Amino acid sequence: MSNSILELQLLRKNFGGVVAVSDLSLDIEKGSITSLIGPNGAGKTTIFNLVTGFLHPSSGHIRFAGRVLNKIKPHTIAAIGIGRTFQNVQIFPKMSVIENIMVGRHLRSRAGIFYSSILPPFLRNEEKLIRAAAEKQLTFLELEQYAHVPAGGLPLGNQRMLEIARALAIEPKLLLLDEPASGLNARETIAMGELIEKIKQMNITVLLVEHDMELVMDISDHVAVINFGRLIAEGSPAEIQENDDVIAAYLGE
Amino acid sequence: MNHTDGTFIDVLQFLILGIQRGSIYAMVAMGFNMIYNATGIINFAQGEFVVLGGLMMVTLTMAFNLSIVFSFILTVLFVIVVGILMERLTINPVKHPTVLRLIIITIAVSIIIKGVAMCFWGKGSHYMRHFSGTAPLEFFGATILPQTLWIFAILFFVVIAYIIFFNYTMTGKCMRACAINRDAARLAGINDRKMVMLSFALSAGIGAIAGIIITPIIQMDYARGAMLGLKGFGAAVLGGLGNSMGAVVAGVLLGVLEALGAGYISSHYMDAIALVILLFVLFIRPSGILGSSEAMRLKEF
Amino acid sequence: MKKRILILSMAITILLAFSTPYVFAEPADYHVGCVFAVTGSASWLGEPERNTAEMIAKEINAAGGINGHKLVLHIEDTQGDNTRAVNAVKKLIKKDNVCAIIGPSRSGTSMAVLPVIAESHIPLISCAGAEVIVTPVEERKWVFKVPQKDSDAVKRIYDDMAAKGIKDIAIITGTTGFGAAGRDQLKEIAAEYKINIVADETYGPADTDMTAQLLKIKNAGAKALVNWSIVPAQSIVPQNMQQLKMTIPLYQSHGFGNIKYAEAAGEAGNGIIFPGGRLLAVDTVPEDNPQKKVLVSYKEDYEKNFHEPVSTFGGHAYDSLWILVNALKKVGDDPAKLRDEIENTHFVGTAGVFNFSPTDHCGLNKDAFEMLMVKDGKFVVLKD
Amino acid sequence: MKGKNSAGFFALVISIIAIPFIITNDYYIGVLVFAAFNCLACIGLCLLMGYAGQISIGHGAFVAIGAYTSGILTSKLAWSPWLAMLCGVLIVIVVAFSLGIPALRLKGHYLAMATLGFASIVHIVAVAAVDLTGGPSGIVNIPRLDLFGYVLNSDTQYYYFSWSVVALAVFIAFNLVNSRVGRGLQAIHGSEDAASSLGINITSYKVQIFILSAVFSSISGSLYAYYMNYIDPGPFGVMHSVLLVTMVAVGGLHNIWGALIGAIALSLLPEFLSFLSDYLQVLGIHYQPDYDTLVYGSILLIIMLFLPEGIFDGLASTLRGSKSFYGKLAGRRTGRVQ
Repeated sequence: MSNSILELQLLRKNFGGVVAVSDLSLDIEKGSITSLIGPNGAGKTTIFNLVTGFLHPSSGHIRFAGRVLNKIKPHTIAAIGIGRTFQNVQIFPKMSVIENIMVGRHLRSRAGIFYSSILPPFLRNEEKLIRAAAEKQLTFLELEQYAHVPAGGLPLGNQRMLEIARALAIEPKLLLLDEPASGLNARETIAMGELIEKIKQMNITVLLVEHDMELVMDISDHVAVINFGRLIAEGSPAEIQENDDVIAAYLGE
Repeated sequence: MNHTDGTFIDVLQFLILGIQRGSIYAMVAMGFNMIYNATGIINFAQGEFVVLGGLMMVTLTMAFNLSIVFSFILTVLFVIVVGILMERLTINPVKHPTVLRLIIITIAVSIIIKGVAMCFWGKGSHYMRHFSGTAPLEFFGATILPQTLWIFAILFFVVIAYIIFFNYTMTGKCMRACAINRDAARLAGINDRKMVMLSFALSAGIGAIAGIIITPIIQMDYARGAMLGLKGFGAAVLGGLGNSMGAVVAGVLLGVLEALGAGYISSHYMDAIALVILLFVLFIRPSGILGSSEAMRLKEF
Repeated sequence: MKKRILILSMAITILLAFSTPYVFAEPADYHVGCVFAVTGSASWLGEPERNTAEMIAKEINAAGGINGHKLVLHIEDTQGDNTRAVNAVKKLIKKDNVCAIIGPSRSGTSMAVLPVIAESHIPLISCAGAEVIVTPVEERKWVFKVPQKDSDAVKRIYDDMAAKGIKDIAIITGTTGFGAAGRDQLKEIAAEYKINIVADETYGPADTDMTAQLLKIKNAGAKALVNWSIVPAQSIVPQNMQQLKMTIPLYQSHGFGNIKYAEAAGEAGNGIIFPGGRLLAVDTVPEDNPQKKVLVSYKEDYEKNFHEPVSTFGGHAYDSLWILVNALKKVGDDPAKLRDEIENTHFVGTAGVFNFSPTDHCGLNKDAFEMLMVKDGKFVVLKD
Repeated sequence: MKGKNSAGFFALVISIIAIPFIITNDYYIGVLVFAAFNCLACIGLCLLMGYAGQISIGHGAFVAIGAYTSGILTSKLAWSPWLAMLCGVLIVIVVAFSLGIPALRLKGHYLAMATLGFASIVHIVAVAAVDLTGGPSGIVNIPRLDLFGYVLNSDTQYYYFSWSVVALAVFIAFNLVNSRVGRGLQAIHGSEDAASSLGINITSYKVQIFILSAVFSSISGSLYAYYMNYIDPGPFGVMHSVLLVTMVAVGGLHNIWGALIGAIALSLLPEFLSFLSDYLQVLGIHYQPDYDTLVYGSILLIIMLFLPEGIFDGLASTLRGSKSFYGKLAGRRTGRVQ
């Protein structure tokens, strides 16, 4: 167990009378790409929201690198080292592409409202570092030519890339990607798969929710299948592809 | 003088006064709710409908010497037309509304209505004769004006009409459907744009009625809209935004609290009492004291 | 960006430069400023004042002006708002270069503009009632006022109460400048008449309901009520009293002197007693009264021109403008000379017979008042 | 600050210095002084509304608190104007903090109504607390401001002083919006969820910017009190708060220059209208200052319907000759649905 970075223990979330996540336990291995799959409404995004502090569990525990995350707010969780993207892309449409990524450097810089207002010399240096780091991410994702374009004007594929670049800018240990390939064409999906593998090579653990099975089976080290808020199977992609419960869940009983 | 009796009569007097004021807040709150349910918009010009109703009624009865009933109908129709114009000209054309933009648009409309009212009716306050005389009636030692009875009766009538409309007529049911789920209602063949227009018309109508019945008592002037609107909104929030029966109860409650506050705390801060309650409710329980927080979560803020 | 800002600032500059037509007006004209609450909650004061001032200026200019100088009035509307009044006075002095100012209509507004007047050394003849506007006279070198004194009004009210044997009274006053000044006077003078104030309530100028205050007054056992205010809210008091079936006599201040207030009070207003100028009951003023001629001619002119009943307040504008015109006739438009001239004026006006002096910038005494009563929506002189 | 903004700033400073040489009438300089007060409040409001996306129809209340604190402390307790102004700022920080913590959890209409209610309460207190505020009669004899023992007596002196404060505020605002904090605020406006997933403490940022904008308003109020030497509740009604929002919205929510232009334009509008009325008179139209309210409302409505990004953006687009301007006129912009 010492090798897992995120542990979910008997995690449960109720909305009024509806149980969205039901006593779910799951370990995510450090440095792996783990995928959560399951039908719509299975509770995958709820798990993401629980891990990143947007929702708080009704019972059970979330442990990240040994620390319990149950009641911690999203911004603190980001500071602990968990980055995420959103199912419906949430970039900052009015800001330029580079500024979007610069927001991601928030945790790696310190200037408060007072110093920002008067801009003393030592802050100019910090500002330069922020910009340099953002440019590095841009280059990594090959978005340099869009640097000064308002992010809202980018095509969807690039918006998803930008969202990942922004999440990477906080230098997370764990990255949660919520359907990164949805709405992308075949070529873009392949590029996305390559990107996720590159991220893994940077020693960042990836937790993925995705409906594109080809992509999931291609890049995942480990797959967990969820239905009605319960874990119904987990294992390597090959094991999952042959699991009867999974086939039943996907085809309907 | 018997002081125990005196105290009782005072309280009774304040209660009467409070229910009278509260009836107006209740009607303003109902107006807020109608538009909110149909569109998710809070209409900042709601108070101006009340003012327009009051001022128009003053002109028709005092300057043109028309009968009360005839002026009443004419005034309500006039304000309904204003409400429809507002929706057609300023809300309907906005294709990609943001909350901020809609807020500012309704504020702009309220400024314009206020400006027009000031140009037509001037800045002074306007008084109007009571519907049926000013000789007060005895009521368990307290006194009550005939106009106050009119206000109670008309509020009662409006509430009944409201219930019948929304529960027993097709159009009313369609409006409710739109309020619950606009997309589903549209799929069911309901013309939601028309419902929005209708909601503005009805809400303007209710505002006008409120203005008409209160004017003989408070003397209307062009600038009263903002305060009436704010207090009406307070009632709407207290009753749970979107819940019109809650709004009626909350409006009356707010009026009574205000009257008791004026009597036993300070009459100078009377207007502030309703606003302080509004802030407290917003801060502690935005879903309203009488509304359910579960239902609130489903609504967009 | 820079260019755009420059264009903008140039545009503004040109705009402003063109909009100064008055500065280049003929030097021979006499420029007089008027600050009245033409609109707003005190419009029943300011409107007749403006009408009167315009009427007089027209008359004077039609007759060839003042010693050949045309009289130019610069009328500013304060809307009864103190801040607007201060701005208006600054504008009149700085932009329109007036030699004297008449108004403002309200006591609060007058108090607000005093510092500007003291600083700029321009004479001001206020049309507002409160006595503090012109006292202490050492600090009010440039300020005069034409309405009757509020202390005299209080004395007339207390005289009437004393005659009727009323000892325990309640007062209810507006929180405006006029009301606050009246409240001070009512309390101060009460001791002199051995009158006992059993309840002291106030209301704001925008209040719409005084039931709460009146209930307290009712419970305090007062035998009469004095309602001292200048704004329309004062006419709600008699209505609320009627609603509460309160039958004690209601006294109003001289701020009630517009028939519209009585109309607004409706039938509840019947029987209200208040001290007012003779202008409100011209018909009952005896022929030998020195004011009779002035009163009749002003009333006829005003009612002929504007088709509405004359009011005390229009009379204040009449008095102040004529006092100023008489001074202009004698000494020209030098502000300092004007001030000295006004300070020694003797003038028979609508409010009474004025005798200004270096120690008295009001010039009227309590004989300027008659006790009036509202009867069937009209003012009549109260006979003992 | 850099690029276009520093050029703009330079132009602003030059204009500030040059205008009194062109306009010599004290009255108009006085009008520009009032414009400066509005600019100051609007810059703060623009940071809050345009950048952080939080509406406030209550900033007139902060102007009032600044003005009244200054007025009361200097006239009744004979404090130094500077100390009184500082005290006003401190009080506003406390008030804005206590109001901001619960209020900024609300969104959209609720926040708008809560701030409007707050503004209304402050106005009621100003009218009713007669012993403290003088009630409707207000406070007289507020001293003038002195600068190192040198009293700012003339309008021109006060003009230079107040516009220097505005220039400083513009400088601060531009530094802020192009900094880490500014990006954080714009991120909150863009998407609160995304912002917090990047480690931005939304509540803290919203409250901080709310306080900063309130402080701008408070200083504007104090300067107003020292310039007028007199205050009463009249100018601090709910309508003043609405007017400030109008200025920012008309000029352009998303740009400091927009707020500045909106504030200047609407502050000068009554003068322009009274100037226009002299000419309309010739045409037989009797324009009265009463119609000003109507004109304000109409301008606001027209801008919101046809140029929702404000005059500044509209102007900028026209100057660029961009097609998107016409797109905006037709209201066909995408990606703005909320």
